[in-house]
Amino acid sequence: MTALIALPVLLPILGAAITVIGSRSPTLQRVVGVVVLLAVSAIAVVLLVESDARGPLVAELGGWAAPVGISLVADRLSALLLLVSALVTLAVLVYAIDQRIADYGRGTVSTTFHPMYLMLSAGVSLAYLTGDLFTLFVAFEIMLTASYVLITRRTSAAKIRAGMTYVTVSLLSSLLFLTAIGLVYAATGTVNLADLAGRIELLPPGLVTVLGLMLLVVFGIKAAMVPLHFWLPDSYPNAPGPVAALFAGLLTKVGFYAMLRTQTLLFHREEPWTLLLVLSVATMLVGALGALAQNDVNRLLSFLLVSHIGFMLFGLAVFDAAGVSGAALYAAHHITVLATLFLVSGLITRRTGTVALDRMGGLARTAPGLAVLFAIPALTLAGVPPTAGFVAKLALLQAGVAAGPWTTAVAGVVIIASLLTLYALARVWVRVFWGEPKPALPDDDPDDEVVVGTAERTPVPMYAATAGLVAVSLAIAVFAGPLSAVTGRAGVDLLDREPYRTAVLGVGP
Amino acid sequence: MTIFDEWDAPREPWMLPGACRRGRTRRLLLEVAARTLFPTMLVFSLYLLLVGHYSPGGGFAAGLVAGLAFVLRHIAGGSVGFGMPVPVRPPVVIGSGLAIAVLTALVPLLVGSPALSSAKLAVDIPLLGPVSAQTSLFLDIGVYLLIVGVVVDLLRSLGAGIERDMREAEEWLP
Amino acid sequence: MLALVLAHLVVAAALPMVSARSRRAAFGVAAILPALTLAWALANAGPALGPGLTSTTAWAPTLGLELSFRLDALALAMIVLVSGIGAVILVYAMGYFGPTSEDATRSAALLLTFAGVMLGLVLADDLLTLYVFWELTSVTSFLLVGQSGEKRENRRAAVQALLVTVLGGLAMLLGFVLLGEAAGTYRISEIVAAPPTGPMVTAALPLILLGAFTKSAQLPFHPWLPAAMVAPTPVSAYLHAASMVKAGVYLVARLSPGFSDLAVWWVPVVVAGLGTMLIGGWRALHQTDLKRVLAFGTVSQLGFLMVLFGAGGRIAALGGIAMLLAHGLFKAPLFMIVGAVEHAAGSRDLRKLSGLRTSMPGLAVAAAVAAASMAGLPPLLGFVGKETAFEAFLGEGGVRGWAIALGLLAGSVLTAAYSARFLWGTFAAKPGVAPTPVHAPGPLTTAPIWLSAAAGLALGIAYPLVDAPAEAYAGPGEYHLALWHGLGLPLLFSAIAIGGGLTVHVLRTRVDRLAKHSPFDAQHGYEGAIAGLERVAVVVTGRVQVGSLPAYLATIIVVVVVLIGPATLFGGAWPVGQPLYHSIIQVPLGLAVAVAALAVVKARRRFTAVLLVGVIGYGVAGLFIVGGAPDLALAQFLVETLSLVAFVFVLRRLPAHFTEQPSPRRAQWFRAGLAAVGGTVVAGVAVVLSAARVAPSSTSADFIALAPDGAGADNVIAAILVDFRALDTVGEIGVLFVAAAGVASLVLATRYDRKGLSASVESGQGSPRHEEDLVG
Amino acid sequence: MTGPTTINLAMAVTVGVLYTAGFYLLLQRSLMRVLIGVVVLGHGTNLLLQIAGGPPGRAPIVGTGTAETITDPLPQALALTAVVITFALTTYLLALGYRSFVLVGHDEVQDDVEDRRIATQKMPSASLDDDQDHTDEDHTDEAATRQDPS
Repeated sequence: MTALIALPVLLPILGAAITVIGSRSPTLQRVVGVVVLLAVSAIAVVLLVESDARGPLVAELGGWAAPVGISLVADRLSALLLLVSALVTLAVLVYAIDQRIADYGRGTVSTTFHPMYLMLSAGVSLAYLTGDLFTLFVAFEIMLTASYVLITRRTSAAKIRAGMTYVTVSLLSSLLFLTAIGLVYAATGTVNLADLAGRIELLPPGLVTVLGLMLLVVFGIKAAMVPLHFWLPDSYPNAPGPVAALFAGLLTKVGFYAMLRTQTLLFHREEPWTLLLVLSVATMLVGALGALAQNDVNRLLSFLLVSHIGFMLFGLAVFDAAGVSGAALYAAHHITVLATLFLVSGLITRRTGTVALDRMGGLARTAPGLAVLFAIPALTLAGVPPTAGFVAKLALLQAGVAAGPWTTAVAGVVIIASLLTLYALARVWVRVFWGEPKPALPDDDPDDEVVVGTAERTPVPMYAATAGLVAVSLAIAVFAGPLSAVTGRAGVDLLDREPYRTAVLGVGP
Repeated sequence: MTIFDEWDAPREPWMLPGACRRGRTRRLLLEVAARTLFPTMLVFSLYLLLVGHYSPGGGFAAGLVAGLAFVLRHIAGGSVGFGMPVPVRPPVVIGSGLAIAVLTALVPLLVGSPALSSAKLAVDIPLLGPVSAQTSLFLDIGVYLLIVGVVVDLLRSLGAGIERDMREAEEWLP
Repeated sequence: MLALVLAHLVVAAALPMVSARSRRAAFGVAAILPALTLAWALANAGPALGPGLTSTTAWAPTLGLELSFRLDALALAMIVLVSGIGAVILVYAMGYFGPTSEDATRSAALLLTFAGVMLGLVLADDLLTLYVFWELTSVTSFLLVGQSGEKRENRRAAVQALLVTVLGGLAMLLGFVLLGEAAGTYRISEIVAAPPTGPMVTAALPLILLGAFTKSAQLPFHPWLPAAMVAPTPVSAYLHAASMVKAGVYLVARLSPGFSDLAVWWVPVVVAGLGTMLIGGWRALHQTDLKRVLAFGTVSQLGFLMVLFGAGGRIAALGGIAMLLAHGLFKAPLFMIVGAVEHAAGSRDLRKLSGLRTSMPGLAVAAAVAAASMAGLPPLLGFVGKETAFEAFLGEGGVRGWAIALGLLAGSVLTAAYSARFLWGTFAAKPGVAPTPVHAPGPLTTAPIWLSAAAGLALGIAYPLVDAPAEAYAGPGEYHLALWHGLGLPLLFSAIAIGGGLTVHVLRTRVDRLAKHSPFDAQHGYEGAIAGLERVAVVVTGRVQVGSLPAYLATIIVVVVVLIGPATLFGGAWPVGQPLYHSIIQVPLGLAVAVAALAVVKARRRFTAVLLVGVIGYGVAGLFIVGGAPDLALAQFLVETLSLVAFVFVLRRLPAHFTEQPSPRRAQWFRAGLAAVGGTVVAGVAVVLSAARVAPSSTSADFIALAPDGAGADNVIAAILVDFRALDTVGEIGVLFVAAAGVASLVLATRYDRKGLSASVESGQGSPRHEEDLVG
Repeated sequence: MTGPTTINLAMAVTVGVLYTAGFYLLLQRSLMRVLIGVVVLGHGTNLLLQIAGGPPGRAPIVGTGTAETITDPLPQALALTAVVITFALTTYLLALGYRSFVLVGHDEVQDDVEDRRIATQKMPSASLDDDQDHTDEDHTDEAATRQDPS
């Protein structure tokens, strides 16, 4: 069983190597990509089932027990997020492959897209699975560097600025992460998370706080927590549709996952975390208000993404089992729904030729299927029942209400942010799907990767991949019972910390 | 002060392969040096690769030394002498290096050991006698290949690629 | 019961296929399920009026989320409206939507969907189940009001309805969670049986009422309801008169038995209810669009129902059930009549309609019956309900009782007045207006109207049929619904209401003049709120999201400084006896690195800067050697050399100087200050933290011990890199792999030419060739 | 490795200066200076990582000393990995700067046009209340596209 744990990391890397070596054959590249991601999804299912039944699964790489070697740990939280991420990655890959076939022809080869895509997937898997702070850094670098390449690939002059913002901010955050690792090592002499959990308690409480804040900032940048979020709405919207979908779905959640993992494992608290509560309020409101101000549908979605990161931060800030499990459930649903919405936005843009809301209209009549594909994830994001978003939001509200008056007040902000989200999405609906149908606009930036105004050249698999993701998010709603039970147990374990440490270190501290 | 103002703002591009400041005469000395140093550095890099387990060195350092040998060759010979000794695209070298490293990691799974386990391999090679090596040497070889590939790829893009752009922009004629 | 609800949704999803063959048939098919539902409910009336019929399906038990249903007296009464009137209106829609109507396909499916979710709402015995269906009705209503979305007024009305009802709905959700957490259960029957108390409940109830008020168009949230009248008439009749708008009233009715004795519950309900009844009635008197007359009438009646259900007391509850049914049975036919008139006469403006009494006598009679019930004339159900309402509060007496009773009386006067206005406006022959030409409506249109109007009359006469569920809801007692309770104050009040109403109608021209001075307009309030929200959004976003990369990076550094700096100052201590250096060579090397670093900052030329960076790099490598890290130093030397080469490669094409427009001096000082503080904080934190270390490295000794035999390497660093932590190495070469591919794609594929034409590109605009050309 | 791990003052100052210079350069508008900032900052972090292991000692090669005199090897290994990763990122950013120069003729980081446009608005363009199309002047208003962090 533990042999499987390394595969979600190593298989995509191997796949990336193969797609480079065989870059002359586009068919090989596509097959390798899909097969690898299918395998990762299947492994993730096994890991989820097994870790739920038996507690955290640990692979000691090279046979070296922690803290000498690097341990990969699949517990409920990491396995669940791994599974959802793998499914999203797979669907987006299918979408991207067919978009490329439609736009450039079946025989077009690319030396970069497939390898980068698989490397990104490997980085994401490693980030979820690693039990080592430095390996987490390496995972982030794999993931982020691949994302840099994907976002700047074939950019036009108009969009290169977005890439620069993204890359520069991410680089600063990476260097701060490295700084944090240096500081952690200086103070404790270890980078193994489970080991660290014990050693950090030997420090004076004030210095523990320093380390906690440092890691909060580092992962806060990745997770787009206000006021560290600015880069996101300026960069994601300029990425090609599938890439933006992948980023929006995965990257911020990996950042949040790292925050969730480190804060619960290393910096135990008994009370709700006031600072993070405040930041979560700011994140929810700044994101939602930002969405209302936008005219570009992708920027609007990006701001909503930020806003809903605040929901997850709220769950973490409550800092009890209910809150943490709510945050985990929210993250799982959020990965699918944001990716879906960006894919739909890509389909919309292909049809209308623009991302500007005030220049489209009438798609409900001309593209009713697209209207359904938009409506379901939109309702999910707004948390309208009976969607997955509602279930996850309910979990957060319950946690907030149970934890005391202050967290109840923040739960009120969750409510307000939900309303603003709904308003923003209703406006998209009104602007895009209602109103008079308008003719497709010509491609205003023909240099870039995004081909628009080509509805007739949109192949069915692109819709199918999007519909598949919609189905995943509906499945999360239908199977909310078992899923929330899993996240519930995950939350208890995260707060308890002992199962993780015992599994990694062999003995309880 | 004028000297300080001028010295680092040359009127001609730097480090153009095979070009000297005035005219098209190759820099003989540099070229000879490169031709002599190139194989020496490659051998030295192999040495670093093999001793890495016992003293400073290892796949990284070895790969970088080999890479610098290619850099030297590029500067001396330019696109004319540029390239791998064998006709293979740099991305393939990189990919192969990565593949070797990952396979080294995966193979132990087939025999039931944890991923990335290493073991001591003892092989009796005729003439040389028994040779023993740690299997992690394969990882080092992968790293070595990959780094060489990366450096050559950088020469291809940042080196030859930019020179091509300059040629097309008519900023520089070889 | 879940199956019944789901059946609605499944059939609705399949309806478009029926529509494709015949649009009329789709409505007919859609009507079957609601009719069956009504039959099912009536067949189960016995258990419903007794212990109740329950069913529960688990969904997410960890969150207390289950789909729990219960058929009881209140639900039964609501099903009469939801499914009974629903079936009738769907039949009516067969005639209303023409066989070629483009809206029919969507409307049929959505109306049936709505019938399903509304059924789920009234059957729900769980707060969360109720919320699920509650929001679904909002969404369905949004789509039904918006229709094809091609008309601006439809869009605006749909969004307004959605936002207002969801605002309340979300507040209600928080209220439900508070209530559920306080009670330890979300099961409504259990909560009402043993109501929890405490501050959480006090906070929960107003939130829940907010949901009820917005849904049932109570003051000041009511404007969405008249605005929603842009929807097709069957939609208005069904959603915005008979069923959906009753959801708020229904919710109050559900929870009142548990909470009506709390002031936090009944005071807002009574105040909002009475206010709504009066405002709605008053506004109805000034409308010229018949649908809006009815819409404001609905607002008014919803206020009335709120008071009856929210004020508490058995008799009020009896009256509530009677009025609930009565309202559905008179308001639905009235709406359908407006639809029929509009189709027949081409207008629903009461200033343009004239003489329809003679041209459409059948409809006029039906309208008279329904309007009489609305006005509270015997022997109709509306009279029965109103009598009971007066009795409830007059019987209660005291300030509260009399105040409410008089308020209801005033509201009833207005009700009678607008009932008269409706009849007059629709059917009367008006002086100076030529009789409107009409063509007669078909039986599919008139039969549903007659059926529902007659039901109001029949149930008025056969009042025990209503009394049974009413008593089952309100509890046993002496007072019962009846047509004749003898002479008394309630009868007097009813008489005053009718008389007063007719008087007001007669004096309508004067009343109209008064209406010009309406001081308060909730619609403006809504629009102002939305505009304000958008303004805030733009202002906040414009200020926060400045779009400048240096600003973003500065923010990150500021956050680091602000969070880490003070925490370190308060949480740690500067080590005593910090050594100046560990090895004397560190001082000159460190100095060289520092000087080079400061010089880089001042460098104006790219090449200088790069050389200085090289100095730093080699200096750091030297520090690594001093620090006992030869492997690291070797790698650093080589990497630094390679970096220099790469830099120079790129610098060949860039201008010698940094091309940036000079920034203002103040900005530069700010940056310098921030950078200095940032650097100081990092260095300071590092010193403090390193001094706080209490235990040696957990792994150092292990590595040294294990390396020779375990990893077969004397060089511990090599052992770590390729064995102990080989995964890091794999990841690291992965990063190199990615970066090399990225560099190649950026430099070589500078411009992708989609059509595969390698047209030449201007200098400085990149290369026309694909990366693939170079690869191959 | 024994004794206090306390970082000595000389190294602390060196690290502090490297961070200061790196931060300052990061805040500039020229991508090349930002890049140099990243490199300088990278040197700072790598140095920090290495000195986090403790005071200098013997090279971590078995046989050169006892476990007490040998420096902690782990930070060195981590720093080595970090050095290579920083190098990879540097070359990538270098290529990005080059491409920016090729495409737009300079390597200066511009402000986001859409952000600046929103900052000059009074109401959202896609507000529900006005249906008429916007004129192009909103979209190309770049008058205020520069702003400093101060």
